[in-house]
Amino acid sequence: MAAVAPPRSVGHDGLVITQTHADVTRDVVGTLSPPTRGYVLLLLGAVSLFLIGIVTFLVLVKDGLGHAGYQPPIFWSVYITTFVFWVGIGHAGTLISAILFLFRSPWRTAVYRSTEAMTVFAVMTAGLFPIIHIGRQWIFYWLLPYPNSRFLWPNFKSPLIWDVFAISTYLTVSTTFLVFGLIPDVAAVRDKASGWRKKVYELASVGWRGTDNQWRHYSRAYLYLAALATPLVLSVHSVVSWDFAVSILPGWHGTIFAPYFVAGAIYSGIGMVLTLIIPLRRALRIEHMITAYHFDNLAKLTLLTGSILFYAYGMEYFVAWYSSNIFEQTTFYRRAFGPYWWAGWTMIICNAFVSQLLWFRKIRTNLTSLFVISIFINIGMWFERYVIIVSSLSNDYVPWAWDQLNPTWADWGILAGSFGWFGMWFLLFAKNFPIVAIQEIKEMIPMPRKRGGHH
Amino acid sequence: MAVRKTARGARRKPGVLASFVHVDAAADAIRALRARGIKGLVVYSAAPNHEIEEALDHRVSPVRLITLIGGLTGCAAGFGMTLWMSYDWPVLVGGKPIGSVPPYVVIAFELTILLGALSTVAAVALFSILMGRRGVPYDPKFSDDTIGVFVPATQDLARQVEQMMHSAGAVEVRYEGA
Amino acid sequence: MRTLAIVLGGVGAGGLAAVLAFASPSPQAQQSQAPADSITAPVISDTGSLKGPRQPIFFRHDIHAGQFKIQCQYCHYSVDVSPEPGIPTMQTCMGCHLVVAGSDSSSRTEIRKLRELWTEMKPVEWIRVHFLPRHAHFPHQRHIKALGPTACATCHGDVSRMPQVFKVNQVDNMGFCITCHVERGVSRDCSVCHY
Amino acid sequence: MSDDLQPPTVDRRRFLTVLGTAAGGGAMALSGCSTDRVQKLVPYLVQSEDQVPGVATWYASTCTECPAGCGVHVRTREGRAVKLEGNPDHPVNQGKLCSRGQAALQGLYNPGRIKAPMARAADGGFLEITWDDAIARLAGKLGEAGNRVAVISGAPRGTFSDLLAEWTSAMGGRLVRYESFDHEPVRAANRQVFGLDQLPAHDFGKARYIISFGADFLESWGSPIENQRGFARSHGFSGGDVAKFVYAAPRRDLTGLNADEWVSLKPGSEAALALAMANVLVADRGDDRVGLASALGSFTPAMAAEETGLEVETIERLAREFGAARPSLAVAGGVGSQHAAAAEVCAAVNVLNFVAGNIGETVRFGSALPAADGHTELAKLAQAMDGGELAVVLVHDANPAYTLPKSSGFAARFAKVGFKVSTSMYLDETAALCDLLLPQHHALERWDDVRPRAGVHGLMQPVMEPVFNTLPAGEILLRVSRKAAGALARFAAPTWDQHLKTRWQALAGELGERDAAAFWHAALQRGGVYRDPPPPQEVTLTLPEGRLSYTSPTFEGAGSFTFLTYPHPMLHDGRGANKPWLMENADPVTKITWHSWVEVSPATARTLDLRDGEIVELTSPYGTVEAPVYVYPGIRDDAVAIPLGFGHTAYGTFAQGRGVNALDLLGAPRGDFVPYLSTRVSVRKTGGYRKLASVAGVPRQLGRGIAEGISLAAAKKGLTVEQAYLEEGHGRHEINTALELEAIRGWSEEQQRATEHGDYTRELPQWGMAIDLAKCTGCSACVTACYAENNIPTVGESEVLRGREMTWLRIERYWEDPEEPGAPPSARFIPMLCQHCGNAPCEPVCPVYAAYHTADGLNGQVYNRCVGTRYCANNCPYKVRYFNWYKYNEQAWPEPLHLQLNPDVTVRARGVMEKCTFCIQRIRDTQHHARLEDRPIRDGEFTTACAQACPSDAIVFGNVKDGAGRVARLKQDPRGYHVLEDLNVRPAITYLAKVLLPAEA
Repeated sequence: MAAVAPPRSVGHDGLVITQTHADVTRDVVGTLSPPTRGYVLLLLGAVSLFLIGIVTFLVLVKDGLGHAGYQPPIFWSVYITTFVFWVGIGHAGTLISAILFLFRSPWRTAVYRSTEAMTVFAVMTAGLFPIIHIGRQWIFYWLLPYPNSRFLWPNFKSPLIWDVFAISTYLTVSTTFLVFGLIPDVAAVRDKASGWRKKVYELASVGWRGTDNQWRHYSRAYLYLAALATPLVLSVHSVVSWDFAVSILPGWHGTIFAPYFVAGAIYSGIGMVLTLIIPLRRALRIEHMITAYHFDNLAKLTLLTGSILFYAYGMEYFVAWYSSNIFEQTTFYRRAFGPYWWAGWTMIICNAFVSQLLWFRKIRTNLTSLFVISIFINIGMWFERYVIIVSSLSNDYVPWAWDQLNPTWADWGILAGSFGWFGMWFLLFAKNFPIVAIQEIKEMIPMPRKRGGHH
Repeated sequence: MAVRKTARGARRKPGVLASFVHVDAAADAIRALRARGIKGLVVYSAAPNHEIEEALDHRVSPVRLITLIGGLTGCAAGFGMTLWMSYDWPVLVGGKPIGSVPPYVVIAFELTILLGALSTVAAVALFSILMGRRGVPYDPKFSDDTIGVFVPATQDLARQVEQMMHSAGAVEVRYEGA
Repeated sequence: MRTLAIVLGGVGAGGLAAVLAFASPSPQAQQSQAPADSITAPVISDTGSLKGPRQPIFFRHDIHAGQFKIQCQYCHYSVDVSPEPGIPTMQTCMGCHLVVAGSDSSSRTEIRKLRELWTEMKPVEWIRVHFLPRHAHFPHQRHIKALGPTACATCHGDVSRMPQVFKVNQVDNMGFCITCHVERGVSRDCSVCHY
Repeated sequence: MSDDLQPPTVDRRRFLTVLGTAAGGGAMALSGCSTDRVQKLVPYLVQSEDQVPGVATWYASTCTECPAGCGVHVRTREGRAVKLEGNPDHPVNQGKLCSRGQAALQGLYNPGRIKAPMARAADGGFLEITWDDAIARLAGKLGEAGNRVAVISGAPRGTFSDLLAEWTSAMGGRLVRYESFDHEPVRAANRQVFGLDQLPAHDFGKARYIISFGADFLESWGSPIENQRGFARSHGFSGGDVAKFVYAAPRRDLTGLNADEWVSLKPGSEAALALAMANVLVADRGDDRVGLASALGSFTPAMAAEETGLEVETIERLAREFGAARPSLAVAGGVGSQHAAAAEVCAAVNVLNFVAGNIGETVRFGSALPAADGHTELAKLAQAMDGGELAVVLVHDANPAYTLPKSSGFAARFAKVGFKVSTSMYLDETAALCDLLLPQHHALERWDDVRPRAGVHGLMQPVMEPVFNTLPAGEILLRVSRKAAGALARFAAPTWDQHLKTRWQALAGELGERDAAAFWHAALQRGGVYRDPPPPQEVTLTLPEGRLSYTSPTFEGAGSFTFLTYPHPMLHDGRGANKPWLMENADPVTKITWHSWVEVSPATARTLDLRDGEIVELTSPYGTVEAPVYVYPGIRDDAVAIPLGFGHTAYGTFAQGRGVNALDLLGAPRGDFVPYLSTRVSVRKTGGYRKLASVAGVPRQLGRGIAEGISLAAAKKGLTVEQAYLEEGHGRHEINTALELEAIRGWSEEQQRATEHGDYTRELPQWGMAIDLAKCTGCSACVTACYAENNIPTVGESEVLRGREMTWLRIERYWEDPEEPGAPPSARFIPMLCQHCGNAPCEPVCPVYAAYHTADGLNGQVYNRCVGTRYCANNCPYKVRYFNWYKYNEQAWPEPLHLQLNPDVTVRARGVMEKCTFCIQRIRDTQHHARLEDRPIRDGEFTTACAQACPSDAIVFGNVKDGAGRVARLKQDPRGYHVLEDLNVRPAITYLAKVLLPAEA
């Protein structure tokens, strides 16, 4: 093979890429090396959390939902909060992989695989919650329109059925999107692997060889998938928001809910992305692939969505005041000064205020500060859903029915289990599949030219 | 010469397999081959590449049609299913009309996306994998940093093609018999 | 023992009338009155091959309802006034079987079982064939009113030909009810049955 | 029912051989949506004449839960009682029944019942024995005892009490009739000033002005159901007017919360107020009959103001208001205000009634209620026990070991008796001290009768086979007589049933009935014999020595708070504490369930830095109790209160160890009654905390117009609530413009039209309800009825603490802040249940159509379809949907309580949402009947359980489409409004606003 010096090439938008195609393959395949002790410990931790969740769930199925802290009129609490939290997390991935793909943002390339995996696993996690939280978990499938001996169909007017469709579509499409994007990369791994692993990757690469014909269909299809996933990602959290917005509950039935939830979802999703990839890039030694440039961009997106949230929070209060509706007013007054004031302020500080720190470039590019902020975002966004769900339910129309919630071990057990389940899948994925998109990075790196210069 | 079969069971195609490190060299080679009227080229690359696509000058992929059909089917199925099921056993809820279109838009939308996406993937599977050519020689480095060009050729034509490849700048050229 | 005497006395009077009215045991009399499509219940030697659960007493609907044409309501006495069809009391059974002892050895064995239980003042614990789950309310009286007194077979099948009753229709399957309700244009509002 | 006086026929004895496997019905199977099935069909042995499987049989009987003697109808299914309702023919309760009466069913099936005769074993426990053995033991002991025998029995009079009296005296023994709340002060006062040892009848319905001096006539005083019916008539705006009701007491109980004005006087000073009022009236009218003017002369308003802490003007105003209304009614003698000089209060009130001319009008003598013997007799008996004078004591229908203060030392004295026998059904505190337990039949299992008043002979008949191995108490007496012979030999009736029927034959003769069999038959059908009450007895006022006495109340103890205690409206004197319905159906005043509490006023709470749930220790000279605080605006600042009825040390798992016994703070009875108001206590904050098991959320309406009120003037003018607000200048701000409103209306009409499809186009009834808040007293009888009818599980204290009570129908009690600051808030009660909205928000959010709208206008809930997403409950603005968090269906009815379940109503499994169904099982049942008879349903042919029970008749149910029906007419009432009308959910329940009287008018 003729020795050709790799050009120090400059990619689009001034993004400096110092690697060759071969480097990319090597580095990424390198992430799949045998696990370290730290990885195994993390995985064990995740599995134990997951087992806690399983045990909690089994107890709930055995005795009923009573173990959880439900306190009428709060008929939804930690489970639905966590459900919305995970669905929200699941939004960053598709945003980065699909929407930014359509916008041709070059910085997505290095991070989109990990965020997309996060999306799939977050939605997988979220998808469990509707089953966990219902009273009779063993007949959850009654929510599906399948022909049955009772001649009954589900009620398509119910937002919960919309949810079933939205979440299952989202899970299917985002999984498809992830797997689809993985195929050329798995093929690349296959070609570097040996032994039984090669066989497995061979099977997983479904005969991908990177021929011109394959690329021709693949590129088009990827574009269409991105085009389909873009409205989907916007719709899914809109549908989730309508779970609340179509009700008549003060604090829930806001027309602002769909954009508000979508912005919140992306905000929380990027928060989780930051939380995951800041340690991940170091652990997998791919610091040179995911750089300050990427974090700066992620942080800007966080700032944008955080500011939208800030606006939405303000708008909610404004509308409540302006509506002259005493129910609405009471709900929002109590959100700030009622029994859930601590949750309300946690949400406002973590989301609206903390995100504003990202105006500063120094903070945006400092990984430590970014990591700390990302943790605030995660907490804040969980509490946002907690506040919307629990505090609104705790004081609706009839004061006689008002009450407050006391979450119990069964609430925390399922919450912990969800993190374990998510973490388990993410860790397994990171060790077995290319966490950085080989093919797309290569697409960005100009190939060596015989004649030199740009094409 | 004995007929060898690939793992897939397809008959191995004879031809010249050339490897290129330089993308412009590969593009030159493709252009030259096409100018000679040689058909059935297979070009391997680790990532899609504009120069090569231009050199090959393929028609636009028919995947988009399948995506459209899938999406429309999903939309129709969404509205059809919700309305039919509503009237199959009419149940009144909340003083809303039995068949209430606005909420059903959500279902129709989701099914549009779902079937659209699934049919897109199915189309790729069909066109790229199931309908793809079998028995073409491959080299693992094509998924790394090398562009491969396979030219179907009988033994007598091979020499000529090899010559062309070398002159275009191939780093490796070999003939793969049937 | 005193109560037993009273009971037996009552049974004797009521039962005799019933016997005369419904269950003439003489085959000759039966033949002379029987219409052309009369059923003669078969002699059954192998009860193991019969469908349906095996009952503590081999009570033959095909003999009672088929051959002797005793109306369903004679035993299932509350079917036209109550949601429940009513299971015949031991007294009803003894009304006839105080006198009727059976025509062949197998029936005599079964009737002896009945009489023994009666003397011990114990009820027969029949194995239930048709169930509805408790959340489904099926008012028998409404169905008898709408479909007539012979409509039992619609759900229960032609019991008069069953030596041992078995489930013909999936009556505990909602689809079975709904099909009929849709066919006849009757309400299928959920709360008609579920409350 | 039997036609003759023969012994009970086999029919009644032969219902079911095996309870639990009823023919066809599978009546016992507890199943919500699971498919557990009854595997066996067990036939009846003999056809019972009055039982058809699947069809309810009703028996008439009489309630024995309190001395009022209401008539009941018992609904039985497959040979077991499943519900109690009032007997419409009965003159006392006219078809209505209170919570306590309805809960008798849980007494019948109580898991704490003594299941067979038992004798004290060597190890101190009880050992089951046979009846023959038990009878022989008692007969033996009686034989040895000679005349050293005593019987303590409950007060109700009837054939049994006659037999008991004869039986005791035949042995030369003593009989003490003991009733914890026996109105002894009232009778003492009547003896004093009218010379009559009886309780009068009070006509609340006729009174145009009512003042109660601490008499809780809606709860325990007199005949509560009858009182409430009358109160609703006079106070419920039924005749277009409202009789003002003033409550003069240191604490507002439920009765007090229904008052238009609360006169908060110093504890024990009621007599001063009553005498001063009489004084003012006498002075105004120049009335000097029987030397009244002079006798009352010293009781000037000024003196009374000093004594009561009221303003002179208030006293004079009350007196003149009272005098101006004809007739008026003053009542006194409630248990809570029973202090040492309680008889003086009643005497003063007698004078007041006499002065105002109410005697013979609203207060009628001559139809005496039964009387107990008073505590003097019991005290003497206790003395005798102490002195070892008694060898055998039999306790029947009384629980003195619990209902007497510990300081009386009854238990210790009772323990000294050689042989103690109890006929109690339950192992109560007294029974637990006994040596022999002879459990008697429950009232629903036996033949019996009571005579609650002249002209009323209530009959009881067994409605089912006994649940346990018990005997009627009369039967026990007769069997013992047979065994013991001797002096008892003359009680020769072969059985108790025979004895009773012989008596009724005699009664037929006394009443001039020639056909005794027909008389008996009619009595059985009607639940007794009711003759018109005798004409009111003429009475004259005589003042002993021409004087009226007033003693300033004195209290024992040095504490800074007067200690008040009062009958718990549900538990009465504690006898209700073993019935989960009564424990979980919240106290109508405080809304606390399952445990005791200490009421302190808001001002006291501020002074002592107390908040709800903080545990305080109350110390009187007689004892100390600890209980959590409930800050209650209806109590004076100088008093604290604890309800009676809790703190059982025995009496079954539901009662035992819950709360504290307020009697522990009281001294022994002196004279003829327990002085419930006699001590002062000191209050100490312990630092402990215990969340109150309260069912109340925020008890203020926050301007949301939930329980609306309308002034009497506006109501008389026929204004709507809205119009009344406008007139007062409180018009509501309309957010939408007229054009917008029209558009909204047009859109919603169009929506409604779009719903017409299939069944929804048919001409079907539309069920609806009207609830008159002017009549509702908050008594919660409807709540108990709902529990009974609809198999609602009681969830227990721990779940109530988590707000998970399942009350399909709950009574919300809101505090209304008064116009002038500082005055105590008034209370508004509103029954809140599923509103069966036309545009129900709960329905469209259900993913599986488990919540949906039926064609006859109900908000249906299909339990077996419900998967438990609970969105419906979130989206219900009235919050009337209840979720089965746990397997309540397996916990709420420990055997044999499960026998009470209504077989017509699905028992809901866990994970399922449930709510009020407007008693759909009754609707469907009535439809079945009508269809069989080919006729339409008639208005009033049936009603929901709550409407049936409501003693005030505040709840009316029916077909809204039937223009002539009661509901349709009430819905046209100008006072009608919908709760949260603006949500456009179109509720099927119309509330009629409470009519408010200004306090000073």
